[in-house]
Amino acid sequence: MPIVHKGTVVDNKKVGSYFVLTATAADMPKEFKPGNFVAVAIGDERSSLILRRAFSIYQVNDRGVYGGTVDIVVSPHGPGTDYIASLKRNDPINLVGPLGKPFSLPKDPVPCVLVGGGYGAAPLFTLAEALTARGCRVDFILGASTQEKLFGMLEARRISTTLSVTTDDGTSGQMGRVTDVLPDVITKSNAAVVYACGPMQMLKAVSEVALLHGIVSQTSVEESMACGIGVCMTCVLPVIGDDGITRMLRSCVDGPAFRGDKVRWDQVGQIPADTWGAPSEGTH
Amino acid sequence: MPIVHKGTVVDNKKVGSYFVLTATAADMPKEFKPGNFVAVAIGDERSSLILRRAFSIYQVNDRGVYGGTVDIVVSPHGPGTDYIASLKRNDPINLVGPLGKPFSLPKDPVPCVLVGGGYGAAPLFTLAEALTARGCRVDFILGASTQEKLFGMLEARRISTTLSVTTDDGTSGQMGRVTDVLPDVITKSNAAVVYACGPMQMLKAVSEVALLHGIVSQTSVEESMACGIGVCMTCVLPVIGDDGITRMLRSCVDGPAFRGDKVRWDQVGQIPADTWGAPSEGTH
Amino acid sequence: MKRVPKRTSVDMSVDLARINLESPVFTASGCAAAGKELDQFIDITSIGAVVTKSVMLNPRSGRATPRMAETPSGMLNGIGLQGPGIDEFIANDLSWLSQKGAKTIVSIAGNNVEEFGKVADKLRDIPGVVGIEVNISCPNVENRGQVFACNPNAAADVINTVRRNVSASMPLFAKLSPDVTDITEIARAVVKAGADGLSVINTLLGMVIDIDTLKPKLSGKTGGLSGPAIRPVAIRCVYQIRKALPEIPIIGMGGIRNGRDAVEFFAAGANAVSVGTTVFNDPEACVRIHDEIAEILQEKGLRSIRDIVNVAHN
Amino acid sequence: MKRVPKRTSVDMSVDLARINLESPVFTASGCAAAGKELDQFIDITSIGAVVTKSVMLNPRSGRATPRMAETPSGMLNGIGLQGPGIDEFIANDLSWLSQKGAKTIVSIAGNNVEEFGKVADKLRDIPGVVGIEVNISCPNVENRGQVFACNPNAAADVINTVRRNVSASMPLFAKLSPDVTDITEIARAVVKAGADGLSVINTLLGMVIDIDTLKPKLSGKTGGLSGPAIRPVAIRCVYQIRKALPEIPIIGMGGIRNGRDAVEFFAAGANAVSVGTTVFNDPEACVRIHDEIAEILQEKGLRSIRDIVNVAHN
Ligand SMILES: Cc1cc2nc3c(=O)[nH]c(=O)nc-3n(C[C@H](O)[C@H](O)[C@H](O)COP(=O)(O)OP(=O)(O)OC[C@H]3O[C@@H](n4cnc5c(N)ncnc54)[C@H](O)[C@@H]3O)c2cc1C
Ligand SMILES: Cc1cc2nc3c(=O)[nH]c(=O)nc-3n(C[C@H](O)[C@H](O)[C@H](O)COP(=O)(O)OP(=O)(O)OC[C@H]3O[C@@H](n4cnc5c(N)ncnc54)[C@H](O)[C@@H]3O)c2cc1C
Ligand SMILES: Cc1cc2nc3c(=O)[nH]c(=O)nc-3n(C[C@H](O)[C@H](O)[C@H](O)COP(=O)(O)O)c2cc1C
Ligand SMILES: Cc1cc2nc3c(=O)[nH]c(=O)nc-3n(C[C@H](O)[C@H](O)[C@H](O)COP(=O)(O)O)c2cc1C
Ligand code: FES
Ligand code: FES
Repeated sequence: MPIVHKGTVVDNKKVGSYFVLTATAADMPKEFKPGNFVAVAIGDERSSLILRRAFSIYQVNDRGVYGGTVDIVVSPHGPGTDYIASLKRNDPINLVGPLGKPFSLPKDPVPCVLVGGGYGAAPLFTLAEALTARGCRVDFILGASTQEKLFGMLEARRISTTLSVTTDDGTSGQMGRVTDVLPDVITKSNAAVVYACGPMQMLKAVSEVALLHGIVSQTSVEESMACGIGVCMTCVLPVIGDDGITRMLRSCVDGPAFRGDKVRWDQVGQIPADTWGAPSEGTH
Repeated sequence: MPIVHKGTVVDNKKVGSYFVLTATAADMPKEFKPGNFVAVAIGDERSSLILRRAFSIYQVNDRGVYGGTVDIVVSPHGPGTDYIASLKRNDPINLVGPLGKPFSLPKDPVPCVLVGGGYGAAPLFTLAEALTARGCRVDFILGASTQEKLFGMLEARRISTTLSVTTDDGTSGQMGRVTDVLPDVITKSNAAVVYACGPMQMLKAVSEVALLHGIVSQTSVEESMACGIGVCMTCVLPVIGDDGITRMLRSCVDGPAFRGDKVRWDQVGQIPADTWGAPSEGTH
Repeated sequence: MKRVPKRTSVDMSVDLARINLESPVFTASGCAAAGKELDQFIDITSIGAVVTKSVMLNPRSGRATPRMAETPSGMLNGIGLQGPGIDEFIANDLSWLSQKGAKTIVSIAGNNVEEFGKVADKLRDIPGVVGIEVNISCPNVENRGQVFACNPNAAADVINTVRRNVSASMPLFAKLSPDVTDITEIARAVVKAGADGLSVINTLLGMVIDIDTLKPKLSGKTGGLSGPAIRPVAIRCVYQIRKALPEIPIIGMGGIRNGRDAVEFFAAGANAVSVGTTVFNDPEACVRIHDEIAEILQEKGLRSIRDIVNVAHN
Repeated sequence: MKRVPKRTSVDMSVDLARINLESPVFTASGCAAAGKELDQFIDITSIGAVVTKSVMLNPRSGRATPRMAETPSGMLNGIGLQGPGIDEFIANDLSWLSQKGAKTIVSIAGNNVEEFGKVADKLRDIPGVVGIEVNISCPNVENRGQVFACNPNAAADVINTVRRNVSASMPLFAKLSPDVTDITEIARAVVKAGADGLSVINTLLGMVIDIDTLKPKLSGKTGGLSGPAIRPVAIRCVYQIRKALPEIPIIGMGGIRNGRDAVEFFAAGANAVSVGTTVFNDPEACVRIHDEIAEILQEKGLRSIRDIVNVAHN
């Protein structure tokens, strides 16, 4: 069960373009599953920013001197993320979590490819551990626009069978997109599942590649969220259910991980006409 | 001329119930006169508190390693003052100043009594220096509800001929009010002017005592301010002009120091019926 | 681990249009779904009532995203009343709530007057439903999308119809929009039409322009402004309505962030309060605010929440 | 030391109801007095125009204190139009402004329709006055204190009367209140009555209860809500009016804190902007915001402020 953690910043260090922030969060490690996220409050009651910001959980630790802690990877680019990046050791931090449905893990020890775009890599390392623990082979692909925005290369190399890297500008690894190398990695590793987290365009492209290869994809989406706990309905996207019907699902509680072939990528941001309850003449 | 200072906190230390905060403020020392105040912003653009808070200038220093600095004495009791009390060395602080009309100084080297209630003592020390420099004898009275809320006892003793202290609860000095000892100090020092800063009730009582003794009083008032620079008209109180007409004057630019006998103390918070432009039937 | 109110010697119970509730703090419609998600953080049966997301006759997909924009001390939303429709709502959400033992105020909406009646009719004899909040701040598709709550006749029509479709004993709250020249005029009209109480206020119509695209940020262009930013407007509306209608039960809402804010509402004339946007910031807010109100009353030496209602008018 | 706009290659000049101004950023009435105090911080002649505090026929003491309360991302004020009266205003304030070379838009107010006319009449042939803003968001003492701006006929009456009392070439801006059911109805009425442009918006009616006394905090009980909190409402009003009246010059205001906020107003349809409450936070705000707008335009590769006006409608 998620709870409200009135924690403290243990550490906040710059790593490339990002900040890796460690905060105390008592029981989070026990409750955590790979793919969960936390929602961080931006300041106290004096703050004019009242909505929390969502961050994938990068790591949890329950053996440290601080009791349970949680790590997130923050890309500063707006008022909320800039604030979090500015936090210092011992500053108070309020976070709610763990939130969201975790990644689904395969029942059998099948090979898996993990694809992370930018800070989208963050949730994949604990996932890799869980998969490895089940005997799955793990291959990693990390991509970003430029070298500074790659996250976790060393760690990915350590915990995976192979690591492939792409950057849009060629400053690290192969110049290009993750989907340029994905087919090859799937083929070589004989992957049965692709896990992906990153920008929506990337997730869409990854799902298409997975579909072409006839394998399952799990994509962790990023939709603008107001509450993060399922009560506001701002974070929806069109997803096809097991009954074949498209519904506007909440990415915070029905996701953020969805099966790639179930998300109607071309119509994210829209209401497909055949969506359950879609507007018909004169009713919306 | 007042300017906007984007400064830094040099120091912020607890003194009794108060915090004495030192901030960099380049040219403030050159512009400063005793009785001026500064208006401090509460946080940055993320803050939901958009109005500045006013603080008497306690000290200025232009010889320090930080260039010009200014000291204020803060009594934390609300969102804005709590924020300022929480500031730490090197935190940014934005202040506008010096603001307000300074205290009027006597032309001749006459004895003066300085009465400070609580943090109201803050502007009196630089005033005492200026008076002493003109050859005035200075006697100090400090009062507060309790010992912790007395400010500047040691300093007052050092720079004055006599220091009298009162507290409501008798935890320091004489139990009672500043006006219990004021008549005696006036008489003994043969004072020609009383300067006072503190709660409105105290200022009223001090003016009355001064009036009884036929001497001048200068009172530095504290009215709720939205702008501090004279443009909003929130900080007004009824003051009798040289022409005998009562007007609603702005305490931020026409004050904060007013002649005690000119302020209509009983009607602060009201519009006396004979005020210039006061509502008459059917016009307000 | 679920937060419940602290014990207090202050009597926090309220009597609101024939309903007796243990706490004066409710959720706000659309900010707590149907209570299930919040029940992870607070014991949903320990708050005054769960006011559910406005439900319509048929399932609704809601609007395209983006559906929200953050604003200074507030937010803009344009969800478009996404929901399962009244039948599925009764089958799933209400049955869960009643099984839990929660007190539920069901918020209903409609595209036209008739639809409001149909939705209300379905709610007869459903256990756990202690009241109905009629969200008239939605557009009337039969009248060029004019919002019911912005016209006294349209507002009264809706309340009249709902009244005729529910049992006489079912408490009805009309939820008013602040986007009118004279909110007391609408208040009087709906009370005359049969509302037992008023919910004050719904969101203010607002817009945010996306600085990158230079187009309205929400897919629906305009949206509803909520959060602490609007509190002074909400307090003013409650105060005005209380003055115009000294006896009508009022559920106050709009920007309540803590117990002090809630106390402002009670003093202005509210008999109970709903907490909306703040729940997004603090999922425990309804219980925390209950506790904070009790503390403030205690500090003031008051024994009952009812001692503070309307005091700003004296 | 006084701040002046930075040099920029962007054309920041605007043409507003026959006035040509070098900057689209003005002060807001009541938030800059008559410019003198701000001239310590910024060169008052370097901004688009100084919009002065609403002046009435006779001297006014204004309301008793407290006159303000801080609110989340905003403030409530109830000053009660304290001022020297039109004669003293002309003799002192306007003569100072014109001697400085500032462009002045004089805001006027009245207790009844006739008084508006008298005040306007006094402003004939005063140097430096480039326009008159008619503050119709004040109560009509002859009609139970109903605010002129809340009724299309009363609003039109005022504008009509003012129009007849000024030269035909004097640009008139009617300042509208957001506290109405349909702001476009009022906008149309005042334009028909002779307004050359619209100032959008005045404050929202609000109230704050003092938590200690449990009474309204302002001596006037209600007051006007301003600041960033109301920006989404202001943007919506500007957008709606622009849509209804594609050609009318609009001065947009309400919660502008930085250049991005101002750009939202231009995109929604404003031709110029006024900065009010933010000046209390930053006395240099008008110049700073001018600079920030120019920077944003430059980043977007735009050459003129006029290129961004209305773009949210395309
Ligand atoms: C499940 C999930 C996991 C995420 N993980 C990470 C992560 O590990 N590292 C990281 O740097 N970022 C992550 N993000 C994105 C991060 O939440 C946004 O970048 C952040 O909310 C933007 O806040 P801002 O104030 O800096 O920017 P602004 O764009 O100014 O935000 C304005 C408002 O929009 C909302 N918003 C804007 N963009 C997003 C978004 N992409 N997702 C959710 N809300 C948004 C914010 O909550 C805020 O209310 C994640 C988002 C989601 C949904
Ligand atoms: C000329 C002057 C000099 C002052 N000097 C000092 C000083 O040396 N030390 C000190 O501790 N305090 C001083 N004050 C008082 C200080 O400004 C207030 O205590 C402070 O503004 C309260 O802010 P808050 O957020 O903590 O409290 P709140 O009461 O929550 O403030 C709410 C709002 O009211 C305004 N406000 C409330 N009380 C006052 C007040 N008394 N004066 C001005 N604005 C007010 C604030 O600006 C704010 O907008 C001085 C005030 C004035 C006018
Ligand atoms: C995301 C969101 C969805 C809402 N949905 C509804 C709704 O379905 N029905 C309704 O009557 N009010 C709805 N509201 C309005 C709230 O119930 C409440 O009246 C308003 O937000 C003011 O309260 P607050 O400032 O505490 O949020 C919604 C508000 C928000 C923020
Ligand atoms: C203290 C104060 C006084 C004001 N006085 C006037 C006034 O005299 N005439 C007027 O038309 N508007 C007046 N206003 C309204 C502003 O001009 C402006 O329309 C409103 O505050 C919204 O802009 P802002 O959010 O930038 O302040 C006043 C606003 C404030 C805060
Ligand atoms: S963010 Fe509120 S429902 Fe998903
Ligand atoms: S505080 Fe604004 S005029 Fe004095």
